Amino acid sequence: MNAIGIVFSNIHDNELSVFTKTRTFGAVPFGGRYRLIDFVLSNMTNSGITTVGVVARNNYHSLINHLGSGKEWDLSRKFGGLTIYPPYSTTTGKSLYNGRLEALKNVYNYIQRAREDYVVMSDCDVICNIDYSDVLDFHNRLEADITAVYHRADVSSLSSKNAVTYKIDGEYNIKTRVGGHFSGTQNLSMSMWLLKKGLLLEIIDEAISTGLQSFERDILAVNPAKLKIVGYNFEGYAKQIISTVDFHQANMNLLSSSVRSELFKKDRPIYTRVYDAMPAKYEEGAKVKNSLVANGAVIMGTVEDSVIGRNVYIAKGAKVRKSVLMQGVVVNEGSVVNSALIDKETVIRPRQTVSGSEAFPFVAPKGSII
Amino acid sequence: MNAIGIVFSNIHDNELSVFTKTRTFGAVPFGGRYRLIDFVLSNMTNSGITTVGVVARNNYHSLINHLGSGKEWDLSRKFGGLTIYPPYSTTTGKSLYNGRLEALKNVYNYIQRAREDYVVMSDCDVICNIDYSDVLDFHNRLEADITAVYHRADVSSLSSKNAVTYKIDGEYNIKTRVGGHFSGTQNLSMSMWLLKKGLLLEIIDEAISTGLQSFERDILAVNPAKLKIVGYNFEGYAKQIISTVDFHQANMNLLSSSVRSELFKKDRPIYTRVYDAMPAKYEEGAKVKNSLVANGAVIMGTVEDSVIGRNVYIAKGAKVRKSVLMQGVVVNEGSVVNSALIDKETVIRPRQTVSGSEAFPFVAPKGSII
Amino acid sequence: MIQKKKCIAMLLAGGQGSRLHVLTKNIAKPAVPFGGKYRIIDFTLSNCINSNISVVGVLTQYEPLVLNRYIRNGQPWDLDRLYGGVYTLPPYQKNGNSQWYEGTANAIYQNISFIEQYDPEYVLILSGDHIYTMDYSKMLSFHEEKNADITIAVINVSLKDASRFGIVCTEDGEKINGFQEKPKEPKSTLASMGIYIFKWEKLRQYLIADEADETSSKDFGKNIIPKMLENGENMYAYSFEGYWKDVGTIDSLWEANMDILNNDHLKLNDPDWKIYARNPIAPPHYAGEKASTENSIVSEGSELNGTIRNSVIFYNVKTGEGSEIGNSVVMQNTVVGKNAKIYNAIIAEHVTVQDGAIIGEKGEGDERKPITVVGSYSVIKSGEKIPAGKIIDRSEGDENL
Amino acid sequence: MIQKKKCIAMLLAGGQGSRLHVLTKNIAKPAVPFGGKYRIIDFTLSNCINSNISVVGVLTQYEPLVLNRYIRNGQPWDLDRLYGGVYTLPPYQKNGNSQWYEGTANAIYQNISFIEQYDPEYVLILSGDHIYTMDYSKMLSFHEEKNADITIAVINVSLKDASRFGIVCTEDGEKINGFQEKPKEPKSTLASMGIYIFKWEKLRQYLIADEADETSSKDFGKNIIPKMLENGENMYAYSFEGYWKDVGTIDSLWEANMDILNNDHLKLNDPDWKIYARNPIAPPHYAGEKASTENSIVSEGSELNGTIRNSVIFYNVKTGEGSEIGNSVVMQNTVVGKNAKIYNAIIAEHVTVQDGAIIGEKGEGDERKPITVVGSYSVIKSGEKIPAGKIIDRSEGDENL
Repeated sequence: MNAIGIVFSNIHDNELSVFTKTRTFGAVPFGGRYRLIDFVLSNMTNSGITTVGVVARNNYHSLINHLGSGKEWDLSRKFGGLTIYPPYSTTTGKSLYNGRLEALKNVYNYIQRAREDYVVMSDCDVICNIDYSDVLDFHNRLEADITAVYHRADVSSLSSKNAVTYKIDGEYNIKTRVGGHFSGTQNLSMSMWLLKKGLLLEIIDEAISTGLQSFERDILAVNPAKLKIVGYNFEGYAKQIISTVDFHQANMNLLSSSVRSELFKKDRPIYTRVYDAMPAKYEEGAKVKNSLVANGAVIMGTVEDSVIGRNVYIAKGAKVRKSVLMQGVVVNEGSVVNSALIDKETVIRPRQTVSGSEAFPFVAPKGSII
Repeated sequence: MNAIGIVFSNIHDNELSVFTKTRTFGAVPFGGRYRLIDFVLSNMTNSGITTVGVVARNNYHSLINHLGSGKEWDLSRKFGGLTIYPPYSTTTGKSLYNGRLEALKNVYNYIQRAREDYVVMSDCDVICNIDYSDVLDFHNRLEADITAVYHRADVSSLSSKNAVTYKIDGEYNIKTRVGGHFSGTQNLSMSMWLLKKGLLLEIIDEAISTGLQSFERDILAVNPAKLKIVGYNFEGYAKQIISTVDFHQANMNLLSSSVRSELFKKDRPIYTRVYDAMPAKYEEGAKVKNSLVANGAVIMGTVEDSVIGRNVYIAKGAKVRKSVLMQGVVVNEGSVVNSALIDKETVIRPRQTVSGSEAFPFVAPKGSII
Repeated sequence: MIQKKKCIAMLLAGGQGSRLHVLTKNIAKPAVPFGGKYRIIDFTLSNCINSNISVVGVLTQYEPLVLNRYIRNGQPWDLDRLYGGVYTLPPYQKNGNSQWYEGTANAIYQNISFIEQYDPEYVLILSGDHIYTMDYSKMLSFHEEKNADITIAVINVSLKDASRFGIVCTEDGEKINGFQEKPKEPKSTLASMGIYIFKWEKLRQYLIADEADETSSKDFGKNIIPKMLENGENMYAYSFEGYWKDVGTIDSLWEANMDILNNDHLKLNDPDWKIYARNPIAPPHYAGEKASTENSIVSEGSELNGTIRNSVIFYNVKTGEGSEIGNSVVMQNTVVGKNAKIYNAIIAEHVTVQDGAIIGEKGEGDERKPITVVGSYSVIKSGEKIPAGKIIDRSEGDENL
Repeated sequence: MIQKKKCIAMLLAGGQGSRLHVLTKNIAKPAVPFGGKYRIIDFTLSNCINSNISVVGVLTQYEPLVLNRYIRNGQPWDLDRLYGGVYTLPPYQKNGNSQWYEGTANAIYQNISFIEQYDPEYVLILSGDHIYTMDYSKMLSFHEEKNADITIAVINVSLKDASRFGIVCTEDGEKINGFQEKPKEPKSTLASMGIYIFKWEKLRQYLIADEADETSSKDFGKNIIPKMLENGENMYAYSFEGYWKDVGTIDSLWEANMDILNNDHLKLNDPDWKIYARNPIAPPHYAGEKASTENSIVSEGSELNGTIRNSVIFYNVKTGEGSEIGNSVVMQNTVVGKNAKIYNAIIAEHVTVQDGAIIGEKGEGDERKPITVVGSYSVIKSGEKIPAGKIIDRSEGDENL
């Protein structure tokens, strides 16, 4: 595919702040064995994009560890491949809307040097399996300047002040609406854009000279250059994560076989770092229903409607329901975990109860002892 | 070898400021095809160190590009291998003496996690080919707490305010002298230290709690914990670079066949990134004497006593003497270059003369047009 | 450029493994899947890297395609190195000379020039069909300490089993003074594990001499070791204690898989001795509303909807509602239909067991039934019943590889 | 997991290349060093990756050790991929069947299962012994456009040379209506470059049919292509313009090296079509006080102290004071002593030319002398004189490999 990829790994840090204290948004564990960034990187590599720059701002040690040389995403290349771009100088702003253009200034030379003609930009906040070459075809058919990807979604449950929606006329032209209070089914931005390399460089030049910060607010919404900006409606499964509630839901959605078959396609797999854990072990007395279980897990207790990460240990008599247990969590004998998001290496001591609800999942930060 | 490596890539940025405006000290080109960091990385890998952390502070894009996955140094490993550690939060200090301990705080967890028992720390400012396993043997034989590597060198020509020298008693114990005005042959620190992992972690803990900054000034020179600190006298070729004069000399030294045979050993080669340039081309009329010429160079003119980098082009009638031309430099027809250090991709227009002296080499920053 | 290595490993992976029947029809024995996500050779390769041996020559001959593709650049075992790493070594044509490997010793003989690139002091000879974890560096230290010409790793077996092995007799439990290849009347119960460390100089001499001997069958156990004994070389036995299993037969392969379920036997989750494998790309496995799984291991990508007991389930296996799997090994990409039953069986990759089919027989209590085997790409039809001990092969040949 | 690829390449690298004499004594022809730092196969592999073909099967048979070690994981050509990349494919034993490759078509036939892993629409057949740069993706577009069953790349040769090649006759310069294998009386001057694109489905049929034909010599040029013509398949010629050289003989190998020195012929420094190689690890080359070098290329690690004209000097070559090298190729790690003279010669790797030795003869003006060849690891003694056209081999065999 004649495009490079630019991935913004930090943009949504504030939205999952419990999990992003020690890592970037893109490095937040998801679905038992993944990190959020795996989806966008896999989508890019499966679309035939072989040059990907990941823009990082701070706390990206775990991102560096996770990505390594990019081998697992077939992005350890002699030409192109994966490059992580830390900032030249640290930017201090952390809000959603002053990130992307500033981040792009940072990779100006990288974009300029690329041989490819197009750029696909994406955040890490949407779980989906999308073929960007379809977006490029669409872009070219419509002779668009910028194509923004959206999906139809009920935004009522989203914390909508952070939502970006598109209003679309008959010709696919979009009007970007940033924030605001919408409800019902809307055209929700998937934070993915495709445009010509030269145009992107012009936009960055303009941003530098006039001090523009937000790609969505200052470029897409205002459209000062009267560009042809069109919307591409992605019709597959897509789930946005802008809060811990969404994050919990997005994990729970994986228990649906139709969601799994839309996400984990044989010919377009989701890659992630390999850890060489042994297969999951069910001991005598284990009771596991409607759950995802990653390798390395050892289960002696009861698990229902949950996502169990790598090397999680669930002792005899422990009960886990509607919860997401990240890598290395230990649930000791007789404990009960209910509607909870438990970050890596947390230990639940014997006979404890942690309980949240779908609307307010209980959240335990990394390495807690409860 | 039972040790990990920690490389400080930034410490000496100020000392070659013309070349470190756009890159870290470790990424400064050297010897026609190398970067300064290649020597320490190759030394580590040739000593059997398989886990190396490179600490970087700012402007390390070119370092990241150069090192890639570490493949060329055999450090693209599933276990260990090469990791670049950017700062968690940017430090602002840039002087020589408040860097290392602060940098080490940054990689505390990395050091702690390592399975190896020892740590070899090194800057990138010394050109040499050293076997750290000899240093480890020496360290163990003397039952030392810290071994500091030095070599005997005439420091008169060094800008000695930046020099660190050791005073040594009969038992190899050292007293560190930071700065000060010494002349004649001294025990010059090679900015390489070996110590037990646990001790290093203790030192960092101490530095964090008491606000110490300099490993040499606050730990080695003061020795508050009364450690046994010994000096290992490296007797091979070693050349410190603390100024553009040293940098010029260090390049010129490569024209000596005894220096080359001490540096570029068959069984302990110096690795660097591969660029797939064709062999150097000598055209009709080329005259090249006592010079090093890298692949990709095309020579039609006269070259004497110089180091010619990759893809350098020297036109008909051009004359280059006692100079270092980094990658991609173009010297046009009839120009004369004398005792100069010409950074990457600089163009010398036709019939120009640039001339320095050994004491004051002419310096052209990257991408200049002269 | 080549650098000197103190000790390199040569792994014999050429045999057809005909006692594994359909399981080795299209793949070499070391490439046979094992333990839910591994292949047999993973254990030996992981032992090498965990023992700090970073040059491994893998001698291949029979159906090496799957094995080659599996090993490739050696990255999963951290054996993709600038110097050394893992190499597959098929037989090849030389100037005016071309031959297949004739015996274990001949295979090494034909690769003398490969070995000499690394100028090793010691050469470790390994087989690719054993399941065990072993620190070869300890054996090497022993070998050096004894200044041995050859050290043979041995394990204590029962007297009744001894006649199936090469048996080593020793003076004091260490110094070897006798060797019997599969003896009817074993003089000791120390069985050779087929793991040898040689001084390379010595081995080289014996290989060249053996090659010149037209009557020799060019085998380590039958020729090289007896000859060394005859010549009074300095030979030592290194006693290994721990789990070790030759998985050359259907029964032993099944047993070794079952042994994983018993935590006391083979540890696959030792963080200090990881077993590496080329990992499939698949999401965590899914256990459905009707699934019930106990005393079993299950790999990623599988979707469980039936009952599983005492079994090893590989990746991307699907089991239907009402299905039952007991005391069995089900390899990757196999689909088990609704209400199908599988007992005491090994089901290879890409098998389709249609609804209601029954494979093998359930034993009562501790009764052990003969193991039933279904070869890869076979289809077991709806309602079909495969009796215990039967070996089924319904693949359609190479195009399914 | 295997993913579908539109077009994969199969590179025939099995031949002995006996016309290169000592240069291929211990290595396959595609592994012969060329152009100061390359090996012959670098050109074809670089063409593949530059043409966006990311699966390359390299069929090896004769002395593949050096070639295998050179190619390894394919990283220098960016051919170390999650899916695909470069694979060496030696012949192997199948269940109850083992044979060496018998002809070019048989070699592909034996690897049908390798090809089918990628489910390709097209298969590109390449040789490993040609020096050229070519964009196969353009040929593939042509092939698709014409909906051809086979497209043969052709190059215009002189009528006198035509009888050395497979000659293609066309209706209109494109549609093939005749084929002559090395004809005495060529009907055209369009020579086949040994580069074919087939529809895989079609090729598969012909391979299977050809294999069943006991009278066939199982060769593309002799059997497959004539048969396709006979059956009236849709066959096209794709005209290539540019530098292309078969380096199967000493003379042509020498000429191709000399052609590098002429900038108009073969471009090795095109940033848009890089030629990749596994690079030696060596510092820049050093030209000493007494060195004089013109119209030559010199690789890294060399140390020059003599005079060099119109020559190709590989890496880590050392030349002594007073030495002269003219119109010659000197391969890596060779040492040329003081006052030694080398004219119109190919000196292989690791040769020692002692002080004052003379190899070959200097021609007067444009006079062309027969090429002298010195095989690897040979020693030419002090004062010795090797006459023009002589081929020397004084290596001591395998241990020097």
